[in-house]
Amino acid sequence: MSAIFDVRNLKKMFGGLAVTNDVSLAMAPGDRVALIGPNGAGKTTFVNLVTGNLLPDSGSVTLAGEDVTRLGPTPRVRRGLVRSFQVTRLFSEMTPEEHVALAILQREGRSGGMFSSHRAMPEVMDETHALLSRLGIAHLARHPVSEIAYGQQRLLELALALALKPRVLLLDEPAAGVPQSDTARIEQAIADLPADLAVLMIEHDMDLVFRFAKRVVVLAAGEIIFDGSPDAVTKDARVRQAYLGSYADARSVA
Amino acid sequence: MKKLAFAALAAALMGGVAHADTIKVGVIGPFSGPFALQGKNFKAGIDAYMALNGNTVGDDTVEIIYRDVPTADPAQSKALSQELVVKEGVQYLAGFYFTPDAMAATPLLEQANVPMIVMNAATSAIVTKSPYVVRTSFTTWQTSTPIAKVAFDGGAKKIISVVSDYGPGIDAEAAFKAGFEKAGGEVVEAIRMPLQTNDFSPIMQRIKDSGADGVFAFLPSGPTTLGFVKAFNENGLKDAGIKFFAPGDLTQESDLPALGEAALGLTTTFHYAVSHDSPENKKFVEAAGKAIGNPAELSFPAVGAYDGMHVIYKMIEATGGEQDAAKAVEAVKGLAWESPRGPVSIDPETRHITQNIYLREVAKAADGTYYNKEIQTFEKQGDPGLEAAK
Amino acid sequence: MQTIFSIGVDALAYGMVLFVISIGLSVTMGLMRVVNLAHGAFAMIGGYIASYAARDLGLAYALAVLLAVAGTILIAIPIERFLYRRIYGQPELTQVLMTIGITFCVIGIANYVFGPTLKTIPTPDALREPVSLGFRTVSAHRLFVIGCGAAVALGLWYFIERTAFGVKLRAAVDNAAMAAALGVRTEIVYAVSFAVAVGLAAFGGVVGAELLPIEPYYALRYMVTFLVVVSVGGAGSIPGALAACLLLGAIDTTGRYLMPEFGEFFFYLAVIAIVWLFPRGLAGRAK
Amino acid sequence: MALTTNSGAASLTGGRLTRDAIGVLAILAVAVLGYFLFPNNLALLTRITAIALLVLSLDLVTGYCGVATLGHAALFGAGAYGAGIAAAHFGITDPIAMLAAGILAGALAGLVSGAVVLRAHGLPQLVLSIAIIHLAHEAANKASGWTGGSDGLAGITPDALLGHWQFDLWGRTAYVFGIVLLVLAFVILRQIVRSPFGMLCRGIRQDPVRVRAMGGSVHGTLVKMYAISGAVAGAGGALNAISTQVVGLDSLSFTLSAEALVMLVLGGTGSLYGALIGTAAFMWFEDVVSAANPFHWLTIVGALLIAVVLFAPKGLYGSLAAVFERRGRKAP
Repeated sequence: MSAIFDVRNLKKMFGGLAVTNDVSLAMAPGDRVALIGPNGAGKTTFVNLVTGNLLPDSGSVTLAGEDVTRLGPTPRVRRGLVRSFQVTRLFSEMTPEEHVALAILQREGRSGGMFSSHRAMPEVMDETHALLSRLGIAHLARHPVSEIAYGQQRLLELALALALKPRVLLLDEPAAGVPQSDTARIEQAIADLPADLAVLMIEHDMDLVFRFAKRVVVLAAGEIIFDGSPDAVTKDARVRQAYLGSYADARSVA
Repeated sequence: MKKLAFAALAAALMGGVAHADTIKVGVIGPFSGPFALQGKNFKAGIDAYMALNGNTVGDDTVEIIYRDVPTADPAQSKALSQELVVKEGVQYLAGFYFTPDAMAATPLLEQANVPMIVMNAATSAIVTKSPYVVRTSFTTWQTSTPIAKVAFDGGAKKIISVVSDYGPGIDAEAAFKAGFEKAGGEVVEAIRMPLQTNDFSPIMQRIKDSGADGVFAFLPSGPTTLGFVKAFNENGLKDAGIKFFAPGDLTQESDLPALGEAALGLTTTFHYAVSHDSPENKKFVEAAGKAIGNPAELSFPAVGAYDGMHVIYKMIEATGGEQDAAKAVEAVKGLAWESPRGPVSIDPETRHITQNIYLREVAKAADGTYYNKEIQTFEKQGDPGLEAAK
Repeated sequence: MQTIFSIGVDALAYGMVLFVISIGLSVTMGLMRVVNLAHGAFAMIGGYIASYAARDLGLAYALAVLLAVAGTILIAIPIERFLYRRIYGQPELTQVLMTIGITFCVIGIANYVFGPTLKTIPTPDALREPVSLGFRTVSAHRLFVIGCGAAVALGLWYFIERTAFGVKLRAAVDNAAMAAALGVRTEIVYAVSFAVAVGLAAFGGVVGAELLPIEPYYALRYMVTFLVVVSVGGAGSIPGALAACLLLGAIDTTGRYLMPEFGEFFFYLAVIAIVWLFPRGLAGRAK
Repeated sequence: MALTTNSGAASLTGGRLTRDAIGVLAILAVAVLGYFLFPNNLALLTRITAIALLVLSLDLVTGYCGVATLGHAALFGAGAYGAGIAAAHFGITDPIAMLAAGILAGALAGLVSGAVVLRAHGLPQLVLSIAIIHLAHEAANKASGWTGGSDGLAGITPDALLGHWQFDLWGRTAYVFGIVLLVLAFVILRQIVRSPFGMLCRGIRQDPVRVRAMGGSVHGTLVKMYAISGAVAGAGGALNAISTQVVGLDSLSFTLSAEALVMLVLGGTGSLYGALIGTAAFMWFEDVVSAANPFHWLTIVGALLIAVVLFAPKGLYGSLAAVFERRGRKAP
């Protein structure tokens, strides 16, 4: 299958230090890839390079055959490369319904409309509520986000990403900061993601990684040191070295 | 609905006329804000006049209604004038410190049947905007023209003109240039500087570099004059013998304590000095000083207001308290009287005040205070600005 | 050539005056994160006190300056306690509303107490003498102000970067909760910083009074200038403020010499250009 | 499921429409009340109306988009001079045409100042806006051939409105014209702020990064809003020019910009009602206090502002709305 998302030889230097060094990563539709790595491995920089918040020094990012290396974050989103945030970024005074409707309208290029209202658009409202129900937060549709629980806000983040109908989805620690009781809901939601969607998840929680990923990529000191099946990752010597070198406790990869 | 409003309005208007025993005068001026001092002087002049002449004319009682327009704001001035006429039923509009404020209200006069007595605003053209405008103050042309002759006669042949970049400043520049070139001198350079200038050193450098042997300056009265005069001294221009000429706005009495020694010897021409030596002025200064509280704050707008009240009283007398703007204005055309500033009259054609312009020098009095000492009189000066505009 | 030197001296002097008056605002805005539009009001209070002390009581200039600084801080203490403490950490617009309100009140009261006329602060004879620089004369007062500016810059830099209090202040600014957990009494830190800022305002108001004379509308008249130079420099940065003042002073002075009729344009176009190039101010820290 | 949400949405849309209707009725009621209570003070009421348009326009960028500006009078002044110059120099004296000229000039000024102001954030943004208003003021002062400079632009004589109603001394035509304009602007703006576009603007104020991650264009949206804001402010300026028949440099002043911001914060940002209430309250208060004591009213206005921050930190409308909301929640 041809790659929907293809990162080739990506390189970024910060004052002489290669934070991302010759990283290549390709994904096909339907892929479930987990990106892991110890702290300071360059995961955040990688995400910023891929999403267009940083420009690479060299290398390329291709999305569905189109070179998007020089594009800013917004055009990449419009081409189907969508991300979620490690720490929730939502509009605190707006309701989930408004969030999702706005995302849908944005996707359809109708968010500039001034003489309409999303509530008067049945198709938008239906899709919004379908999406919110799918994630189990339909009952909160009209509460301001500032009033709903963090776990539910994480679900809303997912809903927002989905509303954009992405082709490639970057999930930045989707379960971070969520109380234990809510993680199951989030995992379920991730498991239910559309089958043809390519998902790249950046995650620390290895249980989640093993349940989710068909393929694991390990980043350490700006380089990819492992790219293979979840079973193989714990046995890889370089991975053990990378983690054990910085962590005394090896159980986090065990 | 509309009819009802009309009726209410008519009743209100009628009410104003029927009870003609109280004649209301609406005064618009800067009573708060950075120019509050000038507004205070309006009030002092009016109070002084009413203290000396009573608050009645014949059977009619005169009542003053003040409205505040803190800085030049024609829209606000017009709205308040309208309110004074329609709501308060004033028969006379007076005051107006700033030209745009006066200009804005002129279109109302005819419809409202109300004369306007301008007590300060000094742009020549105001009187041409409506036949119901009478001015008892001065124009920048009127006070700036004589200083050109003074400068030339004093031996200055090359002058640099430095004015604030706004209407009155540009008037002053034009007036001086016209007067000075007519006398045979040359204005070597004309600089316009922004109103908001804090540091005048670069301007002083320009004056130095121009090679002129004298400078003509116009700045609005207030805080900037202090910086200007100080910079003139500190940058060594005074010591270099460069002569300084200006209309009297620059050395108004209320700024003199602050200017202090820096202003000593400055020569200006103006229509009024608080120190003017005449029995009328003594009476006026005493009454106005009492009205304003601190006599050191007394300055030229007070005399404009004082004489403005004189004109209004004459108008009320002539109309017997009836609201008749045309008759009122007609009655004061050619009116002559002895003002605190000297003999004055209303020019029947322009409705602007004809008056003496005095050359003054800032001097130190025996008690250590500073004052404008009158040293020469230019008698019966009209407004050359209107001529120039033709 | 002589002219260029001459303008240079004027520019330096003007820039330093701006610096002395504005630097206190940089402290409140940059370090305490309060958009303090009442800064000019405190400078004006200082000016009035100095004027009263030197002119009406006949005290020595140095004493008048000290009195002005102390007196202004004294007046500011209850204002900080009851009003400013309510707006620390509030949205900027709320701070704007509150400090404009305070400014209005101060103007009204000053107008009532001292009247609307200009007040001067008599300087000692030594400061009034023109000093010859060889190619031109400049008033001793200007040199004095330049000296004051340099002294304030150094002193403040030392205070913030090198003293224990400075450490606490910076800690409280970066993370108030953390600093409090470490035993820093942030309330006191803020109160002291405020007092320093107000003291600097008063000092600036007094020594700058030759250029920006004291009258009730002082508080509003120059507010924009203060706000502009502080923001252009990058709020909270002493070197930034100094650079902004000298740069804008130079542009303003040169502009007014070369083309006085377009003086305002020079200043504000320069402001736009600088902010355009440095959207966080000359010394603005990256987020 | 879909069915129920739909009907819910419909009823909610209906609810919002009713709320708008109530808003319009409230404005009209106040307007009519003003007409009869102060029939001799219509000039002031018209002026309040014009300023209300300016404050509404400021609310669009400050309240809805989170752009801090102390230079918004540039848009108002552009509208005033646009209408004034059209009348005084080009003989366009039909009030509707003058209004159109003002709206156009305001929108253009909005585009230009938006492009500049949006370059920075926070304090530097505020400073950019200050620079703009001073430059605009100076430019108008310089171009005295067109603007009348510091003497003001006179000679504006609008024709009768629709060939029927004269702009006269009593100012009835101007007042009605102004109120109609205000109601129109209000209805249009209510629609815009709750449209997808308005939602996007609110989103940008709360988290521009999130908007970008949704594929939304932050800069483009804000510039568009700035242009709309300019059109509204321009309408206010044009109304001022038409009703007072004179335009002064004060309409391009920092003071007016700052006053507008004070009025907005006083009423409460981010709500059109807040903008209206803030304007009416401030201008009415100023008029009463300055008429009662023109010599010391500044102190009292200052005290009012302090009191609002202390006791109604969300502004008059915002705090009132919060109180009602709390009550509403307590009730079942």
